[in-house]
Amino acid sequence: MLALLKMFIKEYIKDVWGAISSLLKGMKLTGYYFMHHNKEAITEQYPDNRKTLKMADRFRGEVVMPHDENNEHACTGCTACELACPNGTIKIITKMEPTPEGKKKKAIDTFVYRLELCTMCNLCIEACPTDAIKMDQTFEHSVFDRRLLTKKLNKPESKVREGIE
Amino acid sequence: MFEEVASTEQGDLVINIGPQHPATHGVLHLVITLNGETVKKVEPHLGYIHRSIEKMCESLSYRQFIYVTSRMDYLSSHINNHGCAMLVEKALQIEIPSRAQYIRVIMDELTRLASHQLWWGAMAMDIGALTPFFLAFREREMITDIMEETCGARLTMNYMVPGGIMYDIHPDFCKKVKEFIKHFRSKIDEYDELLTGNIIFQNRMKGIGILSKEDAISYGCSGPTARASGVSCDVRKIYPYEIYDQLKFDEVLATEGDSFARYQVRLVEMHQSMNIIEQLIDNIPEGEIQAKTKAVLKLPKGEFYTRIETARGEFGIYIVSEGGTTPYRIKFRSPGFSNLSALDHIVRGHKIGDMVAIMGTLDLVIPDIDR
Amino acid sequence: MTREELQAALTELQSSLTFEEGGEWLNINAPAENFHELALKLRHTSGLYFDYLFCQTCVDWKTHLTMVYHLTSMTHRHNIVVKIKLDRNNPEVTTVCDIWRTAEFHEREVYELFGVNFLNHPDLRKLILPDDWIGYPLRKDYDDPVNMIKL
Amino acid sequence: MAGWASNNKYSLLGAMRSGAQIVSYELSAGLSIITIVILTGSLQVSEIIAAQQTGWWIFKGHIPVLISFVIFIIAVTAETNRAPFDLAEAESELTAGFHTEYSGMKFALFFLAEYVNIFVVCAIGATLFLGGWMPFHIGSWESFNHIMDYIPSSVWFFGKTFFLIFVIMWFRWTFPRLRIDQLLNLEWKYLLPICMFNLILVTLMAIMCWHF
Repeated sequence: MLALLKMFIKEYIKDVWGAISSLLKGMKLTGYYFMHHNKEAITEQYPDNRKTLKMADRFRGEVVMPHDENNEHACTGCTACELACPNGTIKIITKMEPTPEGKKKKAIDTFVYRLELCTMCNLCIEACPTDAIKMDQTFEHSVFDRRLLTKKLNKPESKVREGIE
Repeated sequence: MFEEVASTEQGDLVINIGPQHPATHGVLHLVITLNGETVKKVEPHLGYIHRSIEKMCESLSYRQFIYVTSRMDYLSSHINNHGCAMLVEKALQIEIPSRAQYIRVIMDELTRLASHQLWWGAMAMDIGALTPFFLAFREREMITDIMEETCGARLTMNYMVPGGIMYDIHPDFCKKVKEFIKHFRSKIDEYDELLTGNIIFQNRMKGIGILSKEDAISYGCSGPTARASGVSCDVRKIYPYEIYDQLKFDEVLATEGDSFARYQVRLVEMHQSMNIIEQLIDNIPEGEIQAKTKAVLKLPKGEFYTRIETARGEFGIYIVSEGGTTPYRIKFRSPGFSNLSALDHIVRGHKIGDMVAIMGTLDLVIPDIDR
Repeated sequence: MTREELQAALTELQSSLTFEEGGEWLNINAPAENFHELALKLRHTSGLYFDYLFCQTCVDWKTHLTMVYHLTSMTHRHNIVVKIKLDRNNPEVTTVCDIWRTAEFHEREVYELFGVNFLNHPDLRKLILPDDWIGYPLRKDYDDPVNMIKL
Repeated sequence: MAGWASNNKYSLLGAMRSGAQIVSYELSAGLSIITIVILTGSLQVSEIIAAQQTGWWIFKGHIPVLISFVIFIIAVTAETNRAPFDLAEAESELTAGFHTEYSGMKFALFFLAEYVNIFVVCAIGATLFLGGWMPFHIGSWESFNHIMDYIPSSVWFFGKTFFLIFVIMWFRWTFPRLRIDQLLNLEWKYLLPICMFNLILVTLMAIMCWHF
C-alpha cells in the first residue's frame, strides 16, 4: 500500500516536472528569439524600402512591350498572344499600313492589355514568336479608377522594327 | 437553415463557424450543433468561393487550363499544375526530358515543404500558440524566394507546361535550395522543441479526433490524413510517376489516427521531402527542358485520369475528351473535399476547441474544396 | 488482378455488364437498376474488395447522363471505372453513400450540378450553390446570361 | 455578463467559460496568497513587505514558497484570461469570445480593464513574493546592498511588476491554448491539491521557523 502510494507520488511528481520542463523548453526558445530578434527575424520594411527593393528577374508583374530608342517594337500583330491568353486579357487591333514598296501590310494599331483580367501566367510571352512582349517586375498596380487598368502597350507613333516578320 | 434550427433538441446551441472565422482558414461555413461545449453535429456548407473551375476548363485549351488549377489548392499549386501537365502528356504519349522530370520533382517537394510549413504554423495558431506561425513563415519565406526566382511568382507559379517546364531553373537555384535544406534541417528541431514536446499541445492532440483505418478508406481520405490512420495511400509509392520510383524515400505511416498522428506524419514527411530533394539536387541532368509539342494540343478521344500526390492527398484529374482542343468534361478530385467529409464523423463528441484543432490537422484548403 | 481476370470475375458477378475497350483501367457499363446490389458486391466480394471510391462524377452527353465511379481496392491495388447511363430528363440512381461514405458529399455535388436524383440519400441538399438556385450548371445546355462571361 | 448581454452565441460561450474559469482559479490564487499570510502572520500589506526586509519571500521561503509562487503565476494568468488560458476569448474558436460584439470605446474599456487587471495581479505578486518596494539584497555584501539601496523604491516596485507582466506575456507567445475541460482538470486535479499540500508545508515551516 505504502509502496503503491510512493509510486503514485513519484509518478505524480514526475508528471508535473515533465510538464513544467516541456513548457520551459518552449519558453527558452521563444526567449532566445526575443533576445535575438535582430539576427533571426526577416522583416521587409515594405513601403519604406521601395528604393532598395529588388524583385527577382523573372518576377511576373505585368506585361509590357519594350520599345527601343527609335520608338520601335517587335510586335507584328500576329495575335498569338491573344489566342494563348486564357482570360481574354489581350486584344490586338490591327490596321493595314502601306509599305515603301506600295503594298499594304498588316500592323498593329493598338495592343490592348487589360491588367485587371491578367493572371500573370506567362502564356502570352511563351507564345510570342518575336519576343515583342515581356513581363515587368512592377507589382503595385492599384489605382482609383479601373479604366486605368486597361492599357495600350504600344507607344504612340511606334513602328515595327525592321526585319521582323 | 431554419428547419435545422427547429429540428435540434431543446438545449442545443446551433452556432455558425464561418464563413468568416479565424479557424476555418478561408470561407468555409460550418453549422455546428453544440450541447454545452460538446459538438453533436457538424454540417459544412460550401460554395462561398466556388469559381466553377470545372466549367471554366471546358472552354480553355489544354495549355490554358493548367493555370486555373493552381488557384484550387493554392498551397500545392505546383503539384496541381504538374498533375495536369502529366495528364496531357499521358494522353498524347509525350516523353518528357529527364532534366524536366528532375526539376519537376524538386519543385513538387519544395511545394510540399512550403505547404507543410504553413500548415504547421496555422495549425499551431488554431490551438492558440503564436510563435510557431512566425517560425514557419520564416522558413517558408526562403522557399517562396526560391520559387520567385525560378518560376516568377511566389504562390501561383504556372511553371509546368505540357511537355516539360516553362523555362530553365535560375542559375542560383541549386545553391539556394542546398542552403535552404541545410538551414531547415537545423530549424526543424525547433519545431519539435516548441510544440511537439509541449505538454499542453500533447494533451490537446493525443487521442483526439480518432479516424479509424476503415473510416479513412470509406470516407475517401487521402494524403497525410489517411496515412496517419494507417492507410497506405501515397501515390508517389503506389503509382509512381516521373522519377519517384528511382528515389529512396519512405511512405510515412502511423496507426493511431488521432490528431497527434496526423501532426507527426506531416512533420516526418518534411524530413522525407528534404531527403528527396537532397538526392536530386546534385544530379540534375543536363539537356532539354521541354519536349517538342505541337502549338495546338488536341487530345485523342477518350477518357483520361491522372492521380498525383499533393501536400494534402491524392489529387485526381478526370478528363473526357471528344478529340477537340478543349476538354469535353473535366473533373478534379480534390483531396480536401473528401477529407472534409470525414470531419463530421471524427468531431462528434469532442469539445469545440478540439474541433478547431482537428480541422487544423486535417489541413483543409477551402478553394481546393470548393473548386 | 489483371484486366482479364477482373473482367472474368465481374462477369461472374453480374452477367449484364458490358466492358469498354481501351482506357487505362477497366471500364464497365452497368445498368442503373440494381446498381446498389452491384456496388455492394463490388465492395464486399473477397477477390475484388473495392473499398475506396476515389472519384465520383457525372458527364453530360447531351443525349444522356453518365455517372462515373472510380473505384480502387486498397488491398489488391486494382482499379475499375463503373459507368451508369442515366436518362437525361429523369436521372435517378440509388445512392452508394452507405457503402462508401465519401459518396455522400460527391453525390450532393453531382445532384446540384447535374440534377441527378440519388434515391435513399440521407441528406440530399445543395452543397455548393445557394438553396434557391435554378438549373444545373454543369449540364451542357445550361445558360446563365447574368453571371456567365463569354470570352 | 457582458458576453451574455451582447446576445451573441460566441459571447455566451465565452462568458460561460470565463465564469467557470474565474471561479475555479480564484481558489488556488487565494491559497497561494495565504501561504505568504501564514509566513508573515499578518494580512496587512505593509507588514508583509516589512517582513521581507531581510530577503524576499521567494528566496527566504525555500521550495514551498517557490511552488506557491508558480501556482500564483499560473492562477493569475488564468484569472486575467491570458494565454494559454484565454479560453474566454479564444480567437480561433470563438472569434473573440465575450467581446465579439463590442467595438470602439466599449472595446477599449474592456481591454483597458483587462490590462489593468494584469497590472494589479502582477503588483500583488510582486508585493507578496518579490518583496514589494524592497531592494534586492544579498546577505552580507554590504557594498552591493548599498548600491541597491540607491535605486528608488518605486523603481524596484514597478520593475518587479513589469517583470511579472513580461513573464505572463512570454507565456502568451509560447504556449498553445488549453481546452476547457483540461483547464478545469489542471485546477482541480493538480493545482488545488498541490496548493493544499503546500499550505501544510508552509504552516509547518512557519511553526518551526525554518525560513530565514
